[in-house]
Amino acid sequence: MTDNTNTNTVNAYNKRKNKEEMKKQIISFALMIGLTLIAFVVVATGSMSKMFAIPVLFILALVQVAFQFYYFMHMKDKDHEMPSVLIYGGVWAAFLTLCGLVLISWW
Amino acid sequence: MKGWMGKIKALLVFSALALFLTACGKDNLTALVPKGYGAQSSMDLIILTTVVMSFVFLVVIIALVIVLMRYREKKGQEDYIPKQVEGNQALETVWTVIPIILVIIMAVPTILASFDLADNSGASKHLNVKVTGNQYWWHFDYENDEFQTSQDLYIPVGERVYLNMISSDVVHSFWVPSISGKLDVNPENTNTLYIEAYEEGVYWGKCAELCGPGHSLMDFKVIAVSKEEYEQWVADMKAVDPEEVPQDAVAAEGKELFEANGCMGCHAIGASPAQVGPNLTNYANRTTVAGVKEHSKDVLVQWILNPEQYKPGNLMTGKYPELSEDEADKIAEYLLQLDATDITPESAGK
Amino acid sequence: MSIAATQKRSFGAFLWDYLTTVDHKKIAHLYLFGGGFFFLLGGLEAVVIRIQLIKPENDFISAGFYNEMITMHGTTMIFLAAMPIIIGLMNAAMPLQIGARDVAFPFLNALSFWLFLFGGLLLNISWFTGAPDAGWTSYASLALDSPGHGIDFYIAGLQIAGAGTLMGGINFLATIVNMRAPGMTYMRMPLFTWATFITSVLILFAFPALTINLFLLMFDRMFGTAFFDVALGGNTIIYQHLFWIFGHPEVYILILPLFGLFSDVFSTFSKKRLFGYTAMVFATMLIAFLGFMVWAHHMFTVGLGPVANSIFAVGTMAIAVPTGIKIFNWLATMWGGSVRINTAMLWSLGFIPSFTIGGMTGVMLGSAVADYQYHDTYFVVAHFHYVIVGGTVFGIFAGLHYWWPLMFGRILHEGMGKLTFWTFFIGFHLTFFIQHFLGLMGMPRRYWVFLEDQGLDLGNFISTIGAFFMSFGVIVFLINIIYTAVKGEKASADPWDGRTLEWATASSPPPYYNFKQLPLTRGLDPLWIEKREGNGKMTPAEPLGDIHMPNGSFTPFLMSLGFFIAGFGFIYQTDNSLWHIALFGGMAFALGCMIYRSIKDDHGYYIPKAELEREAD
Amino acid sequence: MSQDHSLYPETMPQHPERATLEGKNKFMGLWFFLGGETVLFACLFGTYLALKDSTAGGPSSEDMFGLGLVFIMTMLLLTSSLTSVYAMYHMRNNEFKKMMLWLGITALLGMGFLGLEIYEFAHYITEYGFTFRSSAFGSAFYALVGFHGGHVTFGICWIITLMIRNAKRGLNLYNAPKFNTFSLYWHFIDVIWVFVFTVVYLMGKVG
Ligand code: HEA
Ligand code: HEA
Ligand code: HEC
Ligand code: CUA
Ligand SMILES: [Cu+2]
Repeated sequence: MTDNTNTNTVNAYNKRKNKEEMKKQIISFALMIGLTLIAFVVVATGSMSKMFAIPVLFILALVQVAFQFYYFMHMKDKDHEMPSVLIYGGVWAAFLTLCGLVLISWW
Repeated sequence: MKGWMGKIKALLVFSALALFLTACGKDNLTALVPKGYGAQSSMDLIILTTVVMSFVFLVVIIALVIVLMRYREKKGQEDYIPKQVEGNQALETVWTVIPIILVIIMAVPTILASFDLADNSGASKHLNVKVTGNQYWWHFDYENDEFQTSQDLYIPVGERVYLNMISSDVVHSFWVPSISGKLDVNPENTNTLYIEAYEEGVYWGKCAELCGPGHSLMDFKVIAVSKEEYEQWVADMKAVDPEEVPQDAVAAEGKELFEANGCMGCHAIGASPAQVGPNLTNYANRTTVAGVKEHSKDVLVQWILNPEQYKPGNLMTGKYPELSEDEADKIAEYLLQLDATDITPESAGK
Repeated sequence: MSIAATQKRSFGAFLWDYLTTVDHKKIAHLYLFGGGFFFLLGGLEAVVIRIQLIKPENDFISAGFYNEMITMHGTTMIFLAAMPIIIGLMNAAMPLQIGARDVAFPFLNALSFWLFLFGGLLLNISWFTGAPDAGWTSYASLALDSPGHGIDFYIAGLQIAGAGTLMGGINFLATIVNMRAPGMTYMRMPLFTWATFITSVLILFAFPALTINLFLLMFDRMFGTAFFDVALGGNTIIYQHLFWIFGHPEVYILILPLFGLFSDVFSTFSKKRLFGYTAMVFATMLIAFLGFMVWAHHMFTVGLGPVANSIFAVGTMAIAVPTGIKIFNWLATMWGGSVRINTAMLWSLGFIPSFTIGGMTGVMLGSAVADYQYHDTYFVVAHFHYVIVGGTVFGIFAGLHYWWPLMFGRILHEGMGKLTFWTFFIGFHLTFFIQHFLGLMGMPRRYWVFLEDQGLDLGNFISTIGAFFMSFGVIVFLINIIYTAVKGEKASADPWDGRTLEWATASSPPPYYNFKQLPLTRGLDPLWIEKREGNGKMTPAEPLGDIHMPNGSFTPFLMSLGFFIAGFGFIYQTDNSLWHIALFGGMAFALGCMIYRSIKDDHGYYIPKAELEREAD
Repeated sequence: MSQDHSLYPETMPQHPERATLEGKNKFMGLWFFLGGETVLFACLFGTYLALKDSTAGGPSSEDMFGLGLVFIMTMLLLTSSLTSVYAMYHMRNNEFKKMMLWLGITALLGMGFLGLEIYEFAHYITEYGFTFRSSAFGSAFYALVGFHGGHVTFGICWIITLMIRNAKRGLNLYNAPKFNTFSLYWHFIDVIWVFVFTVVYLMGKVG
């Protein structure tokens, strides 16, 4: 195969679609940054009790990760059924592992 | 005719009995003849699950036999095409629901029993013994009474005894099949197991977690004696004076050799926190050397000369000066006079 | 690529062909022979174990050596024999069953194999310097305590072989998702393919736990970390959890593929559609799903507390339900059928009662309080050999007889096959049935010797005799293979009146491109449908055209060799820092191969249409 | 399946990364791999959570961790996630040069992150004598965070190799899947980092 710098085109419809998509992604990025800020502020100011802060931090992380998966990694798109199935499978196995190690390893 | 038949019958009954007995294994070792609380709980569940599962097995076997008898390809009909059945809702429901019911029947008693056996709330009201698992031997520390034994655990019959178990090195597992199921002895935490023997007796215990080359030789004994005998035993054990020099001249020399050769560095006689090696306070009352060998002077001498020949990988080999046969003999003599008490395995109703 | 052509080629060319192949059918051969070799080795180790236990206080082998023997037996059998043979069968049949020309990543497929082989060799080289001796589970406290390098070999060997397995799993998943032939919907896939799919998911989620666990152990042993060092706050129970989070799914990795295979065999030889296909698929999924939630049943005696024990007991017992659905559906498949009993079918029929007994004892073990008695005794040994030998090994034998024509173009000798079956079957029950009682009578497992006069003599003796019967059966099977290779009956493309696509190729073994034109699937059991409707062969789903094929490559071999060398470096760098040369050299070499592979374009090649037309006759 | 012989089509399809069978396979394969990675990291997180209080008398998380540095690291990595989204955006629009530019920025941000992480580790070691041998907590901390760092390192090497290799030949259906798999991998690393900073640093600070 020859190395060529290619000159082929993308049709206008797709271009528009990609642009819209990109807009959404910038919004989700902004939200992610916001969530991160909240999390850091919660901890830095010590404004929450430990009992309360830990679940809040955790939820913030989960939401942020959902943005990553669904928008940045396009898991919301169609054709992503199998990836979703396996990611959720992995999350499930991960959850069980964590339960095992966190809840029943000690005394 | 009749006599002949009778003899055959008697023989049959006898051999069936013999087979049954050998099939159950050796008394006071086998889990199949429970003689304690935990073993009984387990046995109840073993029987329940065996019955349920045997029923399942029977159903499967009957179906299989019918298939093999009725649906074999017939000669001359190799081209026969059976009806292509997709499935059958009703049947499939039956063999989903019935197993679910059977599982519930087995699960509920299991849950009840596991909570029962884990209930340590009575610990403070009963005898507590600290158990330490060591590479290839067991140490028992009677916490309330501040004296120790190794290899032989004396308990009062018919009473709960709480064992607080920890390992000094790798994971071991404490198992006395005829009186209780096993519980691991971990290095990082104390596990509590309560045991209760229904009958007096000497019960064999075994280590049930691979712990190195000596794993198969890490046996111990639980000796259940009557309450009075137990109290006597405690009193005797507490009264031991480790400094006491034996009357017998040979044994007295043995004591000196025992001290001179650094045995004391690892082996305590009398109450002592030191526990690099087994506590030898009531050594004369043991029935085995190192938990597995015949308790005779010959064996003991051989052990002292070269423990490796009896227990590969044990942690005593090579840790003390080489001894002559004569010296070993004297030490053995001394050890065999360490009869701290009259309560021995023989007292356990045997 | 007719057989005659193969025979004419020189041995060198033949060898080079296999060293560089990326064809799933040849990789299947490699897996079978690699795995088969390790099976013999593991079997030999088993026989040594049984000889040591033939009488009380036997001193046939020493205590330390005995521990090495059981460790290597368990590790070899599970990781180097059973799994690779299963993966070999998957490679041989799965792509054909979905009507594909190869797997999704042929290069990776070859890499998986070589990693397995080199990992296995690395592990077995430890025999010369001191093998691992902490059991196949290699629990942390003992594994840290173990002197010498045995455990290090275990870690390095399994790490390399495990990486190969993980890649294999991903490869099969992508293949099944993306490469099914037209019309082959998920719910038309043969059960063996389904089982491959679900097993691959299990591999994907289970092996990472092993990888991490081995890493932690490796760091503790080689670099002085403190994950399991109690003095510095470490916790050895973490090891046990991670091991079984991997280990329990692993045992389903060992059985589910064979469940799939039995489904295919039963329906083929009963000439009947599989009974309750949908239920079978969902039962397989359910087993896999539940399989992740029961790991602590191996830890009932660890002292996790009654809540954990109860939850895991119930979860464990629940697995009986989907497995039962399978057993009964198989019986119903045969019910009303026209059951032909040949060797493949004999192994499958023998599997039903044997595995049911194993499952029976499994459920009994699941009853936590009863397990306080069973745990770590010969009862457990009996249980798992009943499911593993009675399920996995019987399944492998069934699969070999069933697919031998597909893989090698010849039919295994029936008479010898039956002799193997009967001696192995009898020997198997003789060996392992009595062990249930031995366990309950007070014989813990991993015991180098049992003592005299404890009522254990007779049972152990019988058990050893059984092992000899099994050995006899295996040796007859070896003779059968040689006999068949020399003058076995040649097989047609469809020797069993098959139902699925692997029998719909042009010949046995299939041509290297599998299907000249991808077949069009019109329902479950596609080939059967076409045969019943009088077509006799598959309708093509595409016009005849050029076929795109991947190029062979020697890189997988070299890359695995790099890791193999690095493995030695890892093991011995604690002794002498010169070994860092091997460590970094091997790594750099492997990485170099990886980079070479990724920057060198490899677009494969095309088999021109004209050539395909020529080959038609 | 072999419908498309040409890797250089006239019009770029909407999803160049998944237009060929090869591409589809790579795409699926990488997603599945990430499913496995989830479990891999879960094991490390579990180990960390189990051992985080086992300091064996050494320094604890509250003693050492500072939020400022971690915040900067987080921002770098999150931003690099966005830049790789940009790169994929330009890939879909068939703007090869721009794609390369944004990938380059992604790699730079990744290196920045890595540099700070190395600085952080060095700080703990020199200031507190806190190494992976200090305690079980130390081992677990370095294992988890280090494993993530290792993934970042691998990602950077990967993208640099890809960029150099393809610098002169533009976008086509053969290399588009490769860029896309990298981008997915990179997002995943970011996902893991979100949990690292939450579980290790923030929760470690909270107590
Ligand atoms: C192929 C491998 C394989 C398979 C399939 C299984 C299947 C099962 N296993 Fe087994 N197991 C092992 C391999 C396997 N196991 C290994 C290797 C070990 C030891 C590891 C070690 O320590 O070294 C082990 C250990 C082991 C233990 C730990 C024992 C201990 O160490 O103390 C337990 C405990 O619960 C257990 C349970 C089960 C159960 C419930 C099943 C179930 O899946 C069985 C289900 C099947 C049936 C039940 C039969 C058919 C069903 C019916 C006919 C329906 C009706 C049934 C009912 C109503 C109940 N297994
Ligand atoms: C796939 C898994 C698998 C398979 C197939 C087997 C097969 C066999 N196993 Fe295995 N076994 C395990 C997995 C397996 N085992 C595991 C995981 C353990 C636990 C290890 C541990 O505790 O850590 C174990 C432990 C174990 C023990 C317990 C050891 C102990 O706890 O002390 C015993 C004892 O009887 C045993 C026996 C056997 C026998 C007799 C066979 C037979 O079925 C073998 C039959 C095969 C043959 C007999 C091969 C014959 C070959 C020849 C004769 C060679 C000819 C050679 C040439 C011509 C070159 N096994
Ligand atoms: C390094 C410490 C060490 C030293 C020194 C040592 N032993 Fe031991 N000894 C042990 C250990 C450990 C065992 C338990 C071995 C086993 O069963 O695995 C043991 C076991 C024994 C036993 C068997 C105990 C039993 O329970 O039946 C006897 C008797 C014995 N030692 C005597 C001696 C004598 C006599 C000496 C001195 C000449 C000696 N030991 C020196 C560590 C030591
Ligand atoms: Cu202690 Cu085995
Ligand atoms: Cu299990």
